[in-house]
Amino acid sequence: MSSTGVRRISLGRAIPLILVGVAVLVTAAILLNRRVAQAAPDQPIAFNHRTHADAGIQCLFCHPNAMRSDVAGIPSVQRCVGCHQTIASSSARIKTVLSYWERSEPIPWAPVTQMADFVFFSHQPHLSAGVNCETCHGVVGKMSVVRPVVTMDMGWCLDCHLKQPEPKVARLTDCLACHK
Amino acid sequence: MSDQPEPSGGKPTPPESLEPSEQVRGRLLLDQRTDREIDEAVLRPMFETGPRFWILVGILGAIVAWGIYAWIYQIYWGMGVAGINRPVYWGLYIATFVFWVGISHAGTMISAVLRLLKADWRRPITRGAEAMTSFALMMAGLYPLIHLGRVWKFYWMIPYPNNRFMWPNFQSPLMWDMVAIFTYLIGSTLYLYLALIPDMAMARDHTDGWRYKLYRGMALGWRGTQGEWHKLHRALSIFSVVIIPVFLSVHSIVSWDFAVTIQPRWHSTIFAPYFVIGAVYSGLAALAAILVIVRRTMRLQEFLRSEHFDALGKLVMVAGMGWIYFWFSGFIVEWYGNDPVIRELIHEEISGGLAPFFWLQMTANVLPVLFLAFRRIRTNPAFLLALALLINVGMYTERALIVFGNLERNYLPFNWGTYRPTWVEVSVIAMTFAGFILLYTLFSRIVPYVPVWEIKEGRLRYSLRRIGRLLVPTAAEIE
Amino acid sequence: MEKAVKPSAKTQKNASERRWGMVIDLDRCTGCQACVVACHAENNVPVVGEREAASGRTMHWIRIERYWEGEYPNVKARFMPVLCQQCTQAPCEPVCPVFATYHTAEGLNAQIYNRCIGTRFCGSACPYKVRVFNWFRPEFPEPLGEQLNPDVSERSRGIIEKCSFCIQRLRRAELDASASGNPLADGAVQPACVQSCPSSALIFGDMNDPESHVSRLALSHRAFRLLDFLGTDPAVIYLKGGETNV
Amino acid sequence: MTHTVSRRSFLKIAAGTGVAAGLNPTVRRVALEPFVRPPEEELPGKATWYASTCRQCPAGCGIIVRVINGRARKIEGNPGHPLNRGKLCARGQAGLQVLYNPDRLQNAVRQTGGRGSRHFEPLQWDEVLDQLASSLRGVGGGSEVAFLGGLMPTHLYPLVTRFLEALGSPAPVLFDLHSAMEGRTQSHDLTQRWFGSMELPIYDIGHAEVIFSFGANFLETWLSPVSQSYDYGTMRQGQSGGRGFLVQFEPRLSGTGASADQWVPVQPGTQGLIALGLGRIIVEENLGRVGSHREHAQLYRDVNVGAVADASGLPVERLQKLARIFADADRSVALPGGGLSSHTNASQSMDAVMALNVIMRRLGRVGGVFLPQQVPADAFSAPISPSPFRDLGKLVQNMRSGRVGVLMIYGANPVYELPRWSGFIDALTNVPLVVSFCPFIDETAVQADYVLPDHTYLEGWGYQVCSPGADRPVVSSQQPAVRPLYDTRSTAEVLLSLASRLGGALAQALPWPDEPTYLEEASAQLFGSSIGVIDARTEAGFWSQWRQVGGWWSAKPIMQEPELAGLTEGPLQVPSASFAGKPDQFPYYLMPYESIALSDGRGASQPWLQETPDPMTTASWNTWVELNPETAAHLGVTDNDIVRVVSPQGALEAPVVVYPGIRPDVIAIPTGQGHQDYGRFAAARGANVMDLISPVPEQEVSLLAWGATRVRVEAVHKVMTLARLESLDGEGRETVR
Repeated sequence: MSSTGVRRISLGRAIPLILVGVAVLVTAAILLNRRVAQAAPDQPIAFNHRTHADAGIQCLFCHPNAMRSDVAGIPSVQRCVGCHQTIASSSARIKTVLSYWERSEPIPWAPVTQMADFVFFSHQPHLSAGVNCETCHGVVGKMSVVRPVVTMDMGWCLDCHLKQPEPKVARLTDCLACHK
Repeated sequence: MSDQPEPSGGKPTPPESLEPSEQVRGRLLLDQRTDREIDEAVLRPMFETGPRFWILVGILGAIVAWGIYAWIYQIYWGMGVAGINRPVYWGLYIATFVFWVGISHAGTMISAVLRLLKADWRRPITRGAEAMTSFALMMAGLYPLIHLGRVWKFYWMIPYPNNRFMWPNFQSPLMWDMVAIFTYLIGSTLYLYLALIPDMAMARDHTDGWRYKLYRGMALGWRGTQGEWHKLHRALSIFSVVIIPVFLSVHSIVSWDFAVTIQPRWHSTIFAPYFVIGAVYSGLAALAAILVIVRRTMRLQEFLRSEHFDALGKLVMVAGMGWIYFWFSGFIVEWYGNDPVIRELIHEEISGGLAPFFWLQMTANVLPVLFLAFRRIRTNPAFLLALALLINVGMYTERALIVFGNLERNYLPFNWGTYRPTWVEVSVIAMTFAGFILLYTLFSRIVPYVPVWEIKEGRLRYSLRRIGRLLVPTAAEIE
Repeated sequence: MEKAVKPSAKTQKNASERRWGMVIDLDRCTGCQACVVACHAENNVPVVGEREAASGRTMHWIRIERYWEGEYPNVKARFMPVLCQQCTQAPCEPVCPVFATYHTAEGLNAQIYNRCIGTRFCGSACPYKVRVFNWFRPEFPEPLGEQLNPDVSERSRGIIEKCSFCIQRLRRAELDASASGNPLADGAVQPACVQSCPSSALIFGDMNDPESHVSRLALSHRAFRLLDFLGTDPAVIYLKGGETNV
Repeated sequence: MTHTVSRRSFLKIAAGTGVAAGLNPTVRRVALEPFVRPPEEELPGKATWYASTCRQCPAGCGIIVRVINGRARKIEGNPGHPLNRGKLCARGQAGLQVLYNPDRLQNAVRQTGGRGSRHFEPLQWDEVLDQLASSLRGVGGGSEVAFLGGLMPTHLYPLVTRFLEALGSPAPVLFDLHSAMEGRTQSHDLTQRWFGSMELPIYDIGHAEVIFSFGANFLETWLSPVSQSYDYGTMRQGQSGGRGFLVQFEPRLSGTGASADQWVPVQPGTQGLIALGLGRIIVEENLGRVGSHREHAQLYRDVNVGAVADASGLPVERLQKLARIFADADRSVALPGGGLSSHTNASQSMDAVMALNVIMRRLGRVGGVFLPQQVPADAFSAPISPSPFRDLGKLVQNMRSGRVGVLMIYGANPVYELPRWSGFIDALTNVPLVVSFCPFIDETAVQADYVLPDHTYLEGWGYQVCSPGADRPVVSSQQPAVRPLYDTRSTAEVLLSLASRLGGALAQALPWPDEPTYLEEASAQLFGSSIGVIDARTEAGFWSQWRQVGGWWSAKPIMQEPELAGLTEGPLQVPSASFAGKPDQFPYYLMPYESIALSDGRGASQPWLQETPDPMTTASWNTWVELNPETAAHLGVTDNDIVRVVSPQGALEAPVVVYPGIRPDVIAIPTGQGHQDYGRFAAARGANVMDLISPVPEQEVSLLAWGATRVRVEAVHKVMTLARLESLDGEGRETVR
C-alpha cells in the first residue's frame, strides 16, 4: 500500500505548487496589461514635447480649446507650419511636416489618452477648477515621447472627485456627471 | 428488558403463533439481513451500469449539449431570440427558476424536518431527497445567469471590493435571491455530504480501483469510532435545525422578487407562505416520483417499502391541502376586492387567453390531493408516480401563470402584451431538466443511494416484545 | 478612502435647489409624433424593424397613446404622450441589483447604460412600462452612424434604456451656465421633444422655482398625474384637454 | 476595442485575470481628426449650428443643423424663423436620414442593359454632361425637352424655366402626389377666382374662435403643418379670450379630426354642399351680428337646405345648429381643405367654403382669411403653383407621340405616384432620353437612362419662398451644413454647366458661373429693402447674414386684406360628385389619405419615419385597410386579417385595422408604401394605394380625382401581424374601467 502513500504526499505538495503557478500567471497578466495600456502609441512623426516645452511654448498654444471646450484639440498643420516654415526647416522631420502642408493633408496623429464611448469628459470645467495638465497627462514637458502616465479609469477619477470640497462632492460623484 | 435480536448470523425463529402485520413483516424481513448483506444490497446497483444506463446518459448528455448551444446562441445574438417582449419582460426562464427552487425544498423537508420529528420512515429516502435539493438548486442557480441581458457582467452582482466604489444594491430582491440560494445550496450540499461520510467509509472498504481512491478521499479517513459517530450526530442535528430557516427564507425571497413590485396580482402579502407551501408540495411530489423510478430501476424494493410511500403520500396530501388553502385565500381576497385591473387579470386568467393553463393548473393540483387520501393509491407505485408527475405539471403551470400571466396586463391597457416561448427558451429549459436527471443518475451510480448507516441505526431501534399473547414491535430511544 | 454616497430615493436631503419637471397640455397635443422622432434623433434610439416592432419590441422612449371613446358616429379619439415620469418614489430604483438606476439630486431617475446587466426587473416593476430593452445589438447601417449624437452613449444589446429628460442637454446647459457665470433661465434648456413640439404641448422647467412656467401651469385646475394613486409621485404633470385654461 | 481594464493598487489581483471580453457597448471613438487649415467658426468638441431650410415638404420651415466634427448630428427648428418659430414636425426631424441614408447614389450613373435592368454604371460628371449637352443640341425642330418637377425649391424654378425657354421647349410641368392630395393647385385657382391673386391664402387659425375645417387635415400634412400646428396650440390654450372650437367635416376621422371638438362624418364629396347649406341658413335666418350680408345673398339663391340635408345625410337641425355656431362666433373661419380636391366637384366645393368666409366678412379680419404680403423683389415674387393634372395629361400625350426628345425629372416619382391609367410608364418607352435627378434609385430612376443625383438638402444651396407664407413675407435660405458626402452635384449646377457647354442663347439665359453666385445675386435684390430684419451695410455683409439668420423676412408682421375681385355675382351650386365603378359591383368609397410619417411615399426611405407609429392606428412599417367595426363584422374580418381591395383599375391586399372613426360605406388606405425600389427600408413593403385609383368615366382628364374611386373588399382568409404600438386586447382604453 506504500505506493498509495507516496502518491498522497505528492498530491499534497501539488496543490500549493498550482497556487503559486496561478499567482505568477495573474501578476504577469497584470504587468503585461499595464504595459499595453501605458505604451506610447507610434506616431506618424516623432514629435518631441520636451524640445518644444524647453523652447518656452505653453500647452495652450498648441492645444487652445482646453479652456473653452470638451476637447483640448490637436494642433492643425497650419499651427506647426506657422513656426516651422522658418525655424529648423532643414531637419528631416520638419520636412515631413511641410510635405503634409503641401499635400494639405492632416497629420494622422495617434491619440494618446482616450475615453471610452460612454464617458463624458470636458476639459473646460476641470481647467476652470484649477486642475493643471500635469495632473492627468504627467509632466509632458519632460517627455520626449508622450505616453499615458496614468491609466484613467473610474477609480482614478473618483478618487480625485471625492477629495473636492464638501458641497461639490455630491454633484461630482453623481453617476451622470461622467456617464452619458 | 427489551430482548435484543442477535446482532448477526443465523435466522431468528419468528414467534410461532402471531401473524405480524404486513408492515411489521417487511421490517422483520430486513431484520433477517445481516449487515454485510445490507451493504451488498446497497452497493450492487451502483455497479450495474448496463447498456440502458449508458443510453440514458447519452441522451441526457445530448439534450444538455443542445441546451448549451441554445444558450450560447442567445448570448451571441441577444435576448431577442427568446420570446419575451415589452411588457412581458420575464418569461419561462423565471417560471422554471421558481419551479426548480420549489423542487429543492423537498430535500430539507425530509431530512431536516422529519429528522427533528423523529419520523423513522424518512431513513431510506433522506439521501435521495437531499441530492434532489442540491441538484435542483444547481439548476435553479443557472437561471439568474441565463435570463441576464449581459451575462458577461454578472460579476457586478457579487460584492467584491473594487476601486470604483460600486457595490451591489442590497435593496434589490435579486440580491437577496443570490445570497439565499447560495446559502441554501452550500447548506444542503454540506448536509448531504455529512450524512454521506459513513457510507463512503463502508463503500471504501468494499471496492477497489478508481472507486476505492474516490471513496477513500470522500470518507476523510472515517473509521467509525464512537467519537466520530458522536460528532456526526451532533453535526447532523445542528444542521437540521439551522437549515430550516434557510429553507423557509429561500422561497419567501423568491416570492418577494414579485411581491415587492406594484404590478397588479404580484403585489400581495400572501406570496411568501403561498410560494413556500407550493414549493414543499411540488418538491415532495417530485421526490415521490423519483423514489418510485429509482426503486424500480435500482431494485431497492427491499429498502423503499410501501410504508415509506404511504407516509410520503400522506405528507404530499397534507402539503397539497396547504397549497389549496393558501391559493384560495390569495385568490378570494383579490377576486372579492374587485379592483378593475385585478378583475381584468383574473378574467383573462379564468376565461380569457390563459384559461386552458389555469384549469390545467387547478385540476393537476387539486385532483391528486383527493386521490392520495386512499392508502391503496398511495402505496401503488405506478399510481403514485402518475399523481406526482401531474402535481409537478400543475405547479409548473402555476408558476408560469404567476410570472408571465400577470405581466401581460397592467394599469395602462395601451401597453398590454402577449408572450410565446421560442425554441431557444424550450431548449435551455430542456437542458436544465436533462441536466438534473443526468446528475441524479450519475449520483446514484457513484454514491450508495440508500443511507446504509441510517437503516442499520433504524434497525437497532426496533425489536419484538411479547405482551401477554400479543407480539408487539417496540421502539427504543437511541438518539 | 471615504465611500461615495449613492443618492437613492430616500436620501433626498442634499437635493440641489432644482427639480426638473415637465407639463404636458393634452389640449394642445395633436399626436403628430414630432416628439417621437426628435427623441430618436437626439438620443441615438435604435430602429428595430418590422418583425421586432410586430412582436412589441419597439424602443420609443416617448410614445403617443391614442384612446377611443364612444361608438361611431359620435366617437372621440384622444392622445396622451407617455414618457418616463421621473418618479420621486420610483418603483424601478430599489429593485435594480447593480445600481444601474437611481434618483439624482435634481429629481431625475437616472439610467446608467454601461452599468446595466439586463435583469429587466425595473422594466417589470415600472407601472408606466416606459423602460425599453435592447433585444439585439442596435445597428446603424453605414453611414447612418454619422448622425449619432456624441453626447449620448451608443448602447449595446442586453441593456434597459429610457427617457432621461435629455440629460446631455441639461448637463451641457449647466456646464455652460457655470462657465459663463449667469444662472440658467427658465426655459433656456429643453429636452429635444419639448423643443420640437409644434403646438407647444410639452413644457419643461424647474418645479422648485415658483416663477417657472411649469410651476405655474402645474397649479391649473386641469392638472392631473398619470396613475397618481400608486404614490410614485411623478415629475410629469398632465393638463386635461377639452377645457379652457382661463 | 480592447477595453484596457487595469485597476489601481492592491485591488489589481482581484481584477487582474478578469480582462473583460470586448463585448461591452460598441465603442464609437469620438473621432477627432485634426484640421489642415481650421475653419474659424469651428471649435472642436463644441457644436456649430448652420441655418437652412427643410425640404421634406413644400412648406419650407427654417431649420438649424447641429454639426460636430463636420458631421450633421441634429436638426431643430430655427427659433427666429417666422413660419415655424423654432418648431419642427416628425418629417423635419428625420432629415438627417436623407443625408446619411445608406442607399443614396454615390455618383452619376448610367443605366446599362436597358431601362428597368437596374444595372447602373458610374460615370464621371464631365463625361455625362458632355453626352447630355450633345443630345440636347440634337433637340429642336420636331422633338423638345420636357421637364417634370415635383417638390421644386423656389431658386431652381426660374433657372429651369429660363433653360427650357432658351431651348425653345415648353415650361416645366410641376406635379407630384403630395401637392395633388393637399389640393395645392385648386387652392391657387380658388384665390385666383375670388381675389385675383396667385398667392395661397393664409388662414389665421391662431386667433380664430370657431374653425370649420372641410377636409383640411391642417395638423398633419396640409400646406404648412408646423405653422398651422403652432397656431392650433395658440387657438386652444394661447388665447386670453378662451378656447377655440374646431369642427371637422370629413368621411374619416383624421389626426386633425381627433383634435377637433366635433367630427361630422360627411358623405364623400358632399362637404361643398354642406357649406352651401350652412351659408343658406345663415343668410335666410340672418344669423350672426354681421348686419348687411345681403349683398352676397344671391350666392345662395337656388340652394335648398332640405336637398342638402338628404344628399349629405345630416339632419336639418344639425345643419342649423352648426350654422348658428359658425355665425354667432366673433372670429370664425372656414378652411377649404385638400380633401375637397379629391372629388370631381373640387372647385365648386372650394368656392362654397370660401363663400362662407365672404358672407361672414372674415376677409382681412383677425382670425379670418388674409393674403400674404409679397416679398419686395422680383426674384422671389412669382409664386410657383403646381400645374393642373391637365398639363400632365398633355405631357404624356407629347411623350407618347414622340415629340419629347429629352425628359428630365426632378423632385417627383411619377412612376410610383401616378395611377396606372395615366399612361406615363408606357409613354416613357418612346422618349429617347430620360434623365432623373433623384439622389436615390427610386421607381422613376429605374426607368431613366441617366441618374444625376442631386445633393440632399443639407448639402446644397438655395432658397424657398414660404407658400403659404407666415404672417409676413418670408424667404428661407438654404446653405450646406456639411460638405457633400459623395460625388453628387446640385441640379442647378448641372443646368448652369450644361448652359455654359451649349453656349449661345442658353449661356445668356444662365450667365452665372455657379450656384452660389446666382443665389448671391438674387438675394442682393433684397439688400436695399428697409422692412427687412437684416440690416447690413454691404452686399457681402447682407449675403453672410442672409445665410447666418436663415433667410430674409420683414421685421413686423404685414399681411394683405384680400379684396373680392372675382366670383361674387352668380349663384353657387355644387354638383354631386361622380365616382368610378358601379355601386353594385363596388359598394365602398375608397379614401386614400397621406400618412403623417411617409407623406406621399417620400419618407419611406427613412427608417425613423417607417417606425414612427401612425397617430390614429399606431401601425407602422406597412400598409393597412381601415374598416368601420360594422363593415368589418359584415365582411367577417377583424384586426390583422388580410383583405383584397378591388377597384375598376386594380387590386391590392393588406391587413385590416378595425377603425371606429370612419363611415361604414368608406374604407381608408394610407399612401406611402408599396415601393419596388427607393432603398432597403422602402422596397417590397406594403402596397401602393395609387394602383387602385380609377379615372372617373365622364370626367375629361383635367383633374386627378384621387378620392373618387369605389372599391370592393373581399376577405382572403390569411392573417398577418401588423406592427402596432397599441395592444389590441387593450381595445383603445386609457385605464381599465
